[in-house]
Amino acid sequence: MLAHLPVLQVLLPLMAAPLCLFLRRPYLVWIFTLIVSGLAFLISISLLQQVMVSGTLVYEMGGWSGPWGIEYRIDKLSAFLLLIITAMSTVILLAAQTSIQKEIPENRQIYFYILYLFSFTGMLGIVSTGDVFNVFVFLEISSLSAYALIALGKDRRALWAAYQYLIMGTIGATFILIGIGLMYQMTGTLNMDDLARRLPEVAQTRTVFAAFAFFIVGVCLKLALFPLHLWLPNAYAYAPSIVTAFLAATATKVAVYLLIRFTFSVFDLSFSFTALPLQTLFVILGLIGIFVASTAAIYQKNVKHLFAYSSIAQVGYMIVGYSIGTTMGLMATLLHLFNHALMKSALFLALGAVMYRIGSVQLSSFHGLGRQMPFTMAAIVAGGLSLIGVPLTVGFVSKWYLVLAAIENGWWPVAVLILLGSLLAIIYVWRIVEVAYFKEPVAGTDGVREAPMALLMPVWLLVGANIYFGVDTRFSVDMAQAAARSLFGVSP
Amino acid sequence: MDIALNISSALCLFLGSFLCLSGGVGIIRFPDFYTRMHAAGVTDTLAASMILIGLMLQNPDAIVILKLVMILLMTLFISPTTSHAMAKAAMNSGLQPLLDKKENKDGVESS
Amino acid sequence: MTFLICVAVAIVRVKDLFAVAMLSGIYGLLSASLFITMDAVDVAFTEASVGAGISTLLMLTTVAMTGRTEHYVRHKPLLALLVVFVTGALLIYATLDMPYFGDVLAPANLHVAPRYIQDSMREIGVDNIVTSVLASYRAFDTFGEVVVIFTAGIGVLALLSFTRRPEDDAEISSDNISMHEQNMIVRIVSKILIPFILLFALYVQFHGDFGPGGGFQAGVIFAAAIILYAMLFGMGVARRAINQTFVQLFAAVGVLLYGMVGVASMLNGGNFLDYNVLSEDPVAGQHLGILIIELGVGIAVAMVVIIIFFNFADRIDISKHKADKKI
Amino acid sequence: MLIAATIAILVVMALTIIRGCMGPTLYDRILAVNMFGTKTVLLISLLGFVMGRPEFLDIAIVYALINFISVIGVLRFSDSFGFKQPHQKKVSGGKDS
Amino acid sequence: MMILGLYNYWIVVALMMIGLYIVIAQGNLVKKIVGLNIFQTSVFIFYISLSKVDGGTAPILAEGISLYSNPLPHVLILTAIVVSLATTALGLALVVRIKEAYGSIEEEKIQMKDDQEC
Repeated sequence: MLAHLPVLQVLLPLMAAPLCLFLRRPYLVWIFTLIVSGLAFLISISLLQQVMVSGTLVYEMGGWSGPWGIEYRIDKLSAFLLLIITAMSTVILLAAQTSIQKEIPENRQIYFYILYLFSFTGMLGIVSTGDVFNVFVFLEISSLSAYALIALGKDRRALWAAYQYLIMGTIGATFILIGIGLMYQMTGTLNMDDLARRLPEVAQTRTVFAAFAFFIVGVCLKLALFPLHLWLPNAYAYAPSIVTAFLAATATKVAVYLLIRFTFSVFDLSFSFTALPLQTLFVILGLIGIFVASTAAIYQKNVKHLFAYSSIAQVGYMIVGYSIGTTMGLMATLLHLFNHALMKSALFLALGAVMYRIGSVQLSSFHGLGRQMPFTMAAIVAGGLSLIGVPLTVGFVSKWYLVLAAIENGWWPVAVLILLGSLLAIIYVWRIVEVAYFKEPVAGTDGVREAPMALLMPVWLLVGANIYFGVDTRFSVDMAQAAARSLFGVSP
Repeated sequence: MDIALNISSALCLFLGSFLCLSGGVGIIRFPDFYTRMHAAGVTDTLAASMILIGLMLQNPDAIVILKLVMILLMTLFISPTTSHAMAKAAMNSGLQPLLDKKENKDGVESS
Repeated sequence: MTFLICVAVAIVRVKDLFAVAMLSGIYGLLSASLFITMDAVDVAFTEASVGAGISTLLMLTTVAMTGRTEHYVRHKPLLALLVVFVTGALLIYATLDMPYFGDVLAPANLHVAPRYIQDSMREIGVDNIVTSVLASYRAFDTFGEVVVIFTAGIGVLALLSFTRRPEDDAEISSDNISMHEQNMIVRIVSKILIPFILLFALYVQFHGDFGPGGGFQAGVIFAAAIILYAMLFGMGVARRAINQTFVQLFAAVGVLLYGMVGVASMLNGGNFLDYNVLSEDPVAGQHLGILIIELGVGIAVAMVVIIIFFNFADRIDISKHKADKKI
Repeated sequence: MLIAATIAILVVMALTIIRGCMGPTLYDRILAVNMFGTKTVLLISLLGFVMGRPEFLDIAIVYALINFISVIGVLRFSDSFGFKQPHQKKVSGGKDS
Repeated sequence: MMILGLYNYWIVVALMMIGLYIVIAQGNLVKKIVGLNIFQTSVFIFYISLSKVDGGTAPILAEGISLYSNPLPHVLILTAIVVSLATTALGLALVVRIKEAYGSIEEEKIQMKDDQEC
């Protein structure tokens, strides 16, 4: 059975989703979903071990090898990502039942879990597959379900946000499809490994160049990189809290994964960074993204909006790290992937708890919450500190490596700008702290109590992880380093 | 035998194409919806059957002929039905046939 | 080809949304004929039933609900044009180095595809190469495709379903009956046609090995027959004939059936979706596997399309009903 | 002859598209769509013969069916569009005369 | 030769541009979806044109024919068509809900209503 793990990883949630329809009660479905996600988590741990021991795993679908069939190819990077996604999903699902009960009408809850599982599956599929067209298919699975999930939000603006996301997402996916088509046209293959072998022959043609450009633009749309980020804030802000937490923790990560996978494994690095002025472009866009988004975050009235903008800024950090183009930079990016997933899911889940009690996440309704919901607010503060990058939190670790990487490469200004960006983070986090701890509660909110255990526990689990991995960095740093090294090992 | 088949097939095809074309001209040139429908409906049915029969004559394969017959039957069924339904819907929605010389080419789209 | 552009431009210009929906139907038909001239018969099949059939119907229902006219406000056309032209320019630029249309020696035709063409008969034993690639070599993609459509079905359900009140049902169905008394001719013809369509769907389903067709197309045609029935005899009647819960469960069964084939082959010692191990003889195994997964695809697609359409049409009836009550 | 017929049908298709784009009423467009559909059926049957592989007539059958269904759909939904009662005749036809 | 050889692709590009233009510039939500459809269909045509082989026929094995068009893009496009159907369905469902919630399907009006709320 061990040999089938790569496919089981994806197959398990995939098959579980339709089964949910047979369990007619939301509560049962929740338990079932949770079990499935937990199992997926266990599988991903086991996969990670296998990969660490024996190197890249290849699984041939239908027994057809190589470029003829579809194969799953799990290397260190994918295993790392799989671990992040499954872990996040499991923790978030722990909280789901309580929060969903409040935010989604009873008759739609089953559909919610099914869509959640599909979204989850889609991401796992993208990460583990070794076939470019398969990437597209799973990308669509995950994004279609994400659109529907966002639209389940209570506010009617959720619908509009979902629609915008659908339009942008589909354009992005179609761009990726064009990119795949152009690549196929020039090489005649869809298998990533095979592509990597055959692309250098035709690397100098304009078609391949265009394929690359389309692909990058498509991925960046999904990634919400700075000029293409417009869909993200609303989508995150009006989706149900659980969905926000899940998407924030995983969706952009998967897009970053795609970017890395394509620039490093499919196109080789020398092509990626020389064909286009990609490196400079990305550094500039990343930095602008950090500043614009952080500044925008400062002016938001809705806390979910605030953190959504901060997500865009964090994507900026990842892109900067990635475009430094050294092992160190890539490692920082991967670390940040991991860490950002931890802190954003903690933050959004905590916001979910606030939503559960107050029914709103406007900044104005946070008055005095520090006293009414001490644990939840403490979690938000801890997450915020991590966002800023205070020592002993995970945010510090990844920023540290990021700055190190920049300096190592001799990019002093970039390092300085990264630090300046963190200052902006201090401002927006401070606004929440100020409102929550130093303002009197608004009249009429006396009855607000601490969030229920079912919500608090996952939140603090995540916050704990935030601090643990901030202190004991061995696991995450080792993983990121191994993954980054293996990527650079592949590409000359 | 072959020659006879070929000639008759060609004849059918020719007739069909001609009817098609006349229908096409009709749909452009006629002044209002009902006359256009007349042009389209009548030519559609006959032209389609002509062309299909022409094709049937060309091919000896039984299954192909069977399929062509099916298509033919379907056009015979469907074409008048849709015409009927359309005319009825148009009447119901208040689109008047152009009976005298009054100009009402546009603006009749009722909503 | 040039037709396509005309229609597309017309779509930009025309403001009546009903017309737009219909033009998009024409567009679907046109692109389907184009696919035929380029030898892609399976694709043409699908595009015809999807682009010209189902999508158009869905658009019509939506338009019927949301209003027909478009209040045209021209905004930021410059930015749009810029984006469009940059994209276009990039693509034109890309075409300059492309192999020419129809080139036998294009890399795409030399690398992977020849194996499918030469060996699929020996390895899979199915005439239609597209089917063998679809259902065996790249079966996992197809599984993904089924899941995508299933996701869409669930998404539509999550968005549009609502708990129905029985009295609404009764009123609506009586409404429908009175409305369709008049369409005698159409109804009778359809009554003749519907069984035929269903039969034809089955033919397409099982004929996919030899000619164009397969599970997806069959599913769509099957659903089209049901949709025709629902349109002519009213939603209430159709709803009584076809139980919604049942449809949903069946959609799930379709997906599961597909997955189960994969699991079965895993249990038999092969990889996921490896049909060779399903039977003593690999080719027979392939046949069996393809047959079952196509069936799964067909069931899932048909049910999902029915779900989607019913939910849309229900909304129409309800919204119309509300409007009537207000007046 | 086959090719000549194909070309004739292509020309008719062009004419139908013109009608479909011009309108002026909704029903003209429906008519155009319907006619276009039947012409496509013929075109496909012809193309099958031109290309020498007449097995593909299945597609033509599908087109005929789909065409029928979509026309019925259009009529059904244009009927149910708006608030008018099925039997009540509006006088909008003479509005601008 | 160049014009003939690439003509197909250029049409595809033109269609793609029209589709994209509709998506970006039109304010009506249904029309945007139609535009999206056109955009996607143009990509399908692109794939299919790259699979065409001169003198080849449809990839269904038959006796006496040795040159077939490339079947792989056909398979990919079958999948992609289904995906586009799924997207269309979901998008239209959203449009219906938006209409119910906002009473309009024009981008501008919806934006306006949102701005008032904020």
